[in-house]
Amino acid sequence: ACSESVEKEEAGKAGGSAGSGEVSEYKIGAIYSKTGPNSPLGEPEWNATKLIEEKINSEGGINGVPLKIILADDESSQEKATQEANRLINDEKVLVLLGSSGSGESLAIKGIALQQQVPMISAAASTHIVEPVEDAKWVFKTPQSDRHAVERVYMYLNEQGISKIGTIIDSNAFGSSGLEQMEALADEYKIEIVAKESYNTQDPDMSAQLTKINGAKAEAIVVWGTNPGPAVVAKNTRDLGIDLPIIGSHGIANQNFITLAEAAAEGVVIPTGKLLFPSQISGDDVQFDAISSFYKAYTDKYSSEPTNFGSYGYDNIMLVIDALKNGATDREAIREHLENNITNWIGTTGVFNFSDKDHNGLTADSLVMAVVKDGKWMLLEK
Amino acid sequence: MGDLLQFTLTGVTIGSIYAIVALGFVTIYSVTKVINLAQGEFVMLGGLTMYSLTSAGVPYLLGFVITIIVVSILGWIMEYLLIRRAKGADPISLIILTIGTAIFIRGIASVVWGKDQLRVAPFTENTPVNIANATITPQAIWVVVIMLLVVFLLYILIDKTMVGKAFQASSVNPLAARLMGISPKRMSSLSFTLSAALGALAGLAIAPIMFPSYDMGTMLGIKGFSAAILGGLGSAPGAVIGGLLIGLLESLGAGYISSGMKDAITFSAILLILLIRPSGILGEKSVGKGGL
Amino acid sequence: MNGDKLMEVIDLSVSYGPIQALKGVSLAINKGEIVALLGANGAGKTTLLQTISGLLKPTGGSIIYQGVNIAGMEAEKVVEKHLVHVPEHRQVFSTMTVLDNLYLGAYHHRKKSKMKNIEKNIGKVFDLFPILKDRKNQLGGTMSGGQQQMLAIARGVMAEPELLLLDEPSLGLAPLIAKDVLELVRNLRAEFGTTVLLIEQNVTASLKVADRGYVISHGEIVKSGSSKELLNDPEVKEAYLGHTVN
Amino acid sequence: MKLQGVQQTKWMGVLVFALAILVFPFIVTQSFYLTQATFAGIYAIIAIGLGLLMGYAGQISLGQAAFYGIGAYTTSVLTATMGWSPWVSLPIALLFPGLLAFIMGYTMSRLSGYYLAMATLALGIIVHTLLVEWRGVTKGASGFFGIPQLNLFGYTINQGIPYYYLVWFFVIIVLILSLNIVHSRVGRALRSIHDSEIASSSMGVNTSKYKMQIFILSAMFAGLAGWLFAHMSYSISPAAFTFDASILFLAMVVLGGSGSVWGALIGTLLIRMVGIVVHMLGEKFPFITSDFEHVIYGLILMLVVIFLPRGLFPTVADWFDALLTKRSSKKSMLKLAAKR
Amino acid sequence: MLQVDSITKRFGGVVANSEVSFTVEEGQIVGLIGPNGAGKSTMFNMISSVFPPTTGTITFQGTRIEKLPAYQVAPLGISRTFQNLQVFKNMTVIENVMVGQHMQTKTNLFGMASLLLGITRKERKVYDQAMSYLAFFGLQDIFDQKASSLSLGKLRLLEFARAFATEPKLLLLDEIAAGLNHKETQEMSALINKVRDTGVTVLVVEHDMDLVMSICDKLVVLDQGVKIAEGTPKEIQENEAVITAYLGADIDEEEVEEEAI
Ligand SMILES: Nc1ncnc2c1ncn2[C@@H]1O[C@H](COP(=O)(O)OP(=O)(O)OP(=O)(O)O)[C@@H](O)[C@H]1O
Ligand SMILES: Nc1ncnc2c1ncn2[C@@H]1O[C@H](COP(=O)(O)OP(=O)(O)OP(=O)(O)O)[C@@H](O)[C@H]1O
Ligand SMILES: CC(C)C[C@H](N)C(=O)O
Ligand SMILES: [Mg+2]
Ligand SMILES: [Mg+2]
Repeated sequence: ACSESVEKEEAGKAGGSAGSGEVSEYKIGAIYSKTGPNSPLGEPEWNATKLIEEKINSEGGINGVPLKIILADDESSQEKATQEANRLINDEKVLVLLGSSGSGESLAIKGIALQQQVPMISAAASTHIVEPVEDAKWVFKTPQSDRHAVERVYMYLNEQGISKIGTIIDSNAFGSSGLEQMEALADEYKIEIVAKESYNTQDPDMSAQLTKINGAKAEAIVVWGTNPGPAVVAKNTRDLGIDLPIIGSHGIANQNFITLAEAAAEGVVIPTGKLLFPSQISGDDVQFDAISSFYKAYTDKYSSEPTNFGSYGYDNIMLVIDALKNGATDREAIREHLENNITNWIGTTGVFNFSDKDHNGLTADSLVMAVVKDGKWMLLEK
Repeated sequence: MGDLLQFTLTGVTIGSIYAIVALGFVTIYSVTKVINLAQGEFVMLGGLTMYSLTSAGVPYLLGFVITIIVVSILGWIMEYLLIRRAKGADPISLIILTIGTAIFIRGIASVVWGKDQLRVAPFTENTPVNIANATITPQAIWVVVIMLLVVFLLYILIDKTMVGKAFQASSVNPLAARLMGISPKRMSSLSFTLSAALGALAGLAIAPIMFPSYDMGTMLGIKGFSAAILGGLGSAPGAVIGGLLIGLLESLGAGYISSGMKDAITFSAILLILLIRPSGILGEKSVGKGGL
Repeated sequence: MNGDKLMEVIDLSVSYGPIQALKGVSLAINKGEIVALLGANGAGKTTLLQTISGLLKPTGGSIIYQGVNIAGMEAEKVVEKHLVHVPEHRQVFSTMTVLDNLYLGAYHHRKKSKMKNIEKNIGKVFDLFPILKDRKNQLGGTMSGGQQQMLAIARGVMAEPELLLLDEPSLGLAPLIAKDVLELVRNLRAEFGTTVLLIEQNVTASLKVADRGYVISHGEIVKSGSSKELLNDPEVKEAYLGHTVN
Repeated sequence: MKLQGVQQTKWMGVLVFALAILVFPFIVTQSFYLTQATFAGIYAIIAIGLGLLMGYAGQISLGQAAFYGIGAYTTSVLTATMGWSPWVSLPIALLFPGLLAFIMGYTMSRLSGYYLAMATLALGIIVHTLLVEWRGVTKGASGFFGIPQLNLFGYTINQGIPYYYLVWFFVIIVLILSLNIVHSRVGRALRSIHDSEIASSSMGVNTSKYKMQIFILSAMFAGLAGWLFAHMSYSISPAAFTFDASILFLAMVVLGGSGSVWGALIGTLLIRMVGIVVHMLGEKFPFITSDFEHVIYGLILMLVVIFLPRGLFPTVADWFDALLTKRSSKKSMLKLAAKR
Repeated sequence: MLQVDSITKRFGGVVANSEVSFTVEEGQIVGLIGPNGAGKSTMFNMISSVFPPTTGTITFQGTRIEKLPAYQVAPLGISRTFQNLQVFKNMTVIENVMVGQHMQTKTNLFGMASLLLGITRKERKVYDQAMSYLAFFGLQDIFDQKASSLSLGKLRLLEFARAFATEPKLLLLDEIAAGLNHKETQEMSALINKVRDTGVTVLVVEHDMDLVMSICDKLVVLDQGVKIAEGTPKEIQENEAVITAYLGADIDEEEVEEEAI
């Protein structure tokens, strides 16, 4: 467990809390999964958050008030997430809660945010985090939902003229909520799911499932999971001599997938945020400035890729800063600001339009399709 | 029909992986009566050590040998530093001890190798082989071959040699064993070293198949343990039968029923088999008249 | 049969934690002798045997066996010197067959490729205890109490002992067999010159086969002498035979 | 009433403990510790049940998380999906795990030792798989959400001090219940099974019945913990009810000492403490991350088994006893020494 | 009281008992003797229902018991000791005996758990009773010692006391004097007599002929699973078959003496 806060006790008393009047600092809590299975997500989110904190404070804070972000690691565990959320809200009296990286952890925190009436912005995929909106009054999220990703995939399939797919998902939260959306949207996009398979993250071989999908006359394989499962799927598919297109999820939008699957990765297609390849984004894209400046700042500081997850971390904190800059400096006001005043707000993930009907505020357009070509992720031109 | 063959080949491959891990359990259990739940971690160490060696440019064969030696030494150390000192603890505590060791090793591994899955090159050129509409990769064949080789050698060692009898004697009655000139300590440390070597071998064999990472041991440990129990604790052929059975149940279950439910299917089947044979498929019913 | 000391125990002390079980025991055994060790329950007989065979570490004193001090030597090393201990409570390998039990008795000379010898010895112990031959594939633990006792003794014989330590060998044996076992002790000596240190609750019987005896009480040797002397010793009679001098 | 030579409940101990529970939130006011303590209470309930099972019925369970999960999901479905009051669903959340234990126990009565451990492991995995796959009811791997909070006399029991007291109220009940069982003739019978099953059955002890009862009881305790956990959280997911969780419970019992009810409780607190200490170290030294926590946690498990094979509590209790009896008589000192 | 009727027990190929029949009358001390492996312990195990016979019936006071589980036989009034000691090592002496009294009180797990104060009164009664049993066997001074720290002789007594505490009608003693020296064996004989005098019927397996011959009213002799004789000690001592199979001729004692030294 590692929480990066200096002089915590002191700050707790000084309190940049919900109270009004003379404020010494704005205290924000962020819970990301820096370790544990979700660490590939949490790490860039954590880094991005720190990057912004330093940047803002070096520029003299927000309207002269320094920003203080207390970062906490939930180790990809719901229980830890709950503990940290309670600590940040009650002990640190933060204004806003950011995180967490995974859907399960975010849902766990959601309960507390609702009970304690603290605005929260999640960096996880599941639609349940912000839906139904009536039950998510205090909760927002920036990543595209599984629904968006699935919509984007289905749009692609329609373009390709593929209508029968076999799905293979990781039997964890990410995979199963992907499947949920694929099922829900299938009719709308006239897609038929002819085989539904799953695997456990550590399974060594998925030939049986793939043989079944192939036998079900699917025209494409859609695999929803994070590494290493999809790499095994890609490899097994090619080893079995199955010649179907493989479509992945945004969960493998990283180089490691290609490293693992090697040649079998070639031709795999996924939906992804644009941050996967900033250099390939065209200059007239509205997000161009946001993406390239964040990408540069991040890579300069950390000498690693921010990936899409970095963009969630970035947008989360930037939304809060937007609220603070506009004078929303207590919990209620920040919530109001997020719900009512974020329209056409340009982030690195997409263009946000929050409202009392939509606490995610994105459309499937914020995602693009990418393909592996010569061992690299490339933007798939329409 | 082609499907059935494919499912069977896949099942045998997965099953062989479980079987090798199970053989590690058997080796240690048959000497010390300890269930070593860190067995999966030996496998993980095997895969990851090989990764480091090959990426450092060590020739493949040399890396192979070094890996086995390094992991064996770790097995020996584990016995010497931990198991030996915990004599007198009851079996449950000993399980916890090995779990503690597993967690410890996993923690260290995550610091040393990071959390990403890694890739290790296969033993040989890995173009899949086609058998009557089903395919199998050469690496999978290697896994099966290694498994068969190991069980054969273990069978000879345990059932046919004096060392095997000494193994058994030290576990049944260490005091009497000492009076026969058998050192239970030596046997215990031999068994840990041997089973660590087996673990390393398993790690080497499956690394090209399943992308080793610091946390792969738990799953392998569970499956290996299940295979060893299903086959009948202490029996090497039993471990193989158990491993293959679990592998086949998984792949046939996934193939014909539901891949989501494959674990439930497999473990329900295990429960059922245990109800019919309470000491596993090849297990001896526990003997000894106790106090009668 | 005298003078040639096979083993000498000098001032041996052993403790279980704070409890001192042996307090400076000294005794000597000559080659080819049969020596009985007498003493009440808890006197320290078993402790002494276990210390000689290396199962227990002494806190003081020495055990000179064939000119070498073996005090504190590991049990598994001691047996290689053909100093063989048949322990209390049988201690057979319960989940192994009778035959495997016997093979293990000969474990310590497996290396010298004496396999032929081992087969011969097995034949010999089968002659001694025919039931073992009939049951050679039965698991040790399923044998009856007395059968296990026979197996334990037979296993000891398999080790080709020069000095044999027997801890209550006739415990649980039917009277007829019990006699046979004591008979066996003499046969071993007659045939191989095996030296024997014997513990028996049946004091009369054990003194009848033994040449000499020691009496141990509360961890100390309190008496020694020839079997005849001890048999006629009023104190011995009083203490162990339960009937008073007549 | 003091019966010398017989294990008895030390009511003084229970009282002192209850008082400590009562004042804790007044001494430690940080919400973080309070949450930790609340979780500790939930786990303690499971650990006490598992301790009974291991220490008194001599059975190991590698699948206790299954009962915990069933308790949590039962109440979640009944309240969130079907709209029941959590208080009405409480008995059902105890009943279901108990029932499953009954069925399992019945079929498993032929198994023993590691084979029994295997059966419980299988149970754990099967239940976990069902929680993931039975999406119509459990909402699948991403978890069940929207679980209502508890209400008592119109007052919502929020996370924090209210929930802390609720949980520990139940812990004390479970503790007293368990101490009573352990120190009754049934407990004695159970302890005797541990030493010689065959002898206790010829004393007329129906060993399999008692083992079964304890198995059911431990399952119900776990179910209670699940109920508490569900209504504390807004959402639960199968990830909380895995093999790892079962192992954690096991570790708590072994650390504390499986032969005693207090041991399980102490073990639970100890494991929580390790987490907290590493957390605090992490704040001082940034290189101590949660990875390190695992290393240290593993290390502690190893050290305890090696140096305190009977677990923490019995060993410490013995030192204590030895200190107390020191002046009374030399004889009893000797006795103690002989035990070692 | 106890009627064993043509009992046969096979273990795979081994026939441990073959068509054995005998009876035990109330108030008797009956000895079951025979060479090693004759099937004595096996018979004991069947009477105390550790395992069932292959064929044949065992009737105790009119109830067929050969198929009952062990814990149901005890309440009928049969109790036993074990050839290889089975004391509860981790419990104190008095606790061991209190387990023996298990059947004298009722209340199940759940009832027990809910009772708070009621139990202590009952406990007291059981405790006092246990103490008196200990006194009967001369173990009262060591009542609070852990069983694991006792010497063999005391352990045998404790097993005896524990079995007696079940208030049996029939008590089975398996080699209760094994490992005891002459003097202790004599004390044990006296104790068995004392127990019989309280109205308990006793069935003993024993290789110590002095003990058997001095206390038994009747002896049953097994050899290789078959009953070869039955009768009073005196009859048995003179029975040719028994002498050749088991007792051995008395004469060789002198032989041994002559050979010595
Ligand atoms: N493991 C042990 N721990 C503590 N004390 C022990 C242990 N073993 C034996 N003792 C004690 O040491 C003393 C000697 O025991 P030992 O077994 O040597 O006696 P013995 O003469 O063989 O008696 P027996 O005739 O009963 O076999 C006894 O007082 C006994 O209680
Ligand atoms: N589980 C078993 N499997 C095979 N054979 C067995 C088993 N149990 C007992 N036997 C055999 O049955 C026969 C009778 O054994 P039992 O233990 O009843 O003898 P016993 O009369 O008590 O002898 P002792 O006086 O030596 O204790 C023996 O030959 C024994 O080897
Ligand atoms: C891979 C990611 C998109 C996963 C996602 N953040 C989750 O809900 O777990
Ligand atoms: Mg002795
Ligand atoms: Mg017998």
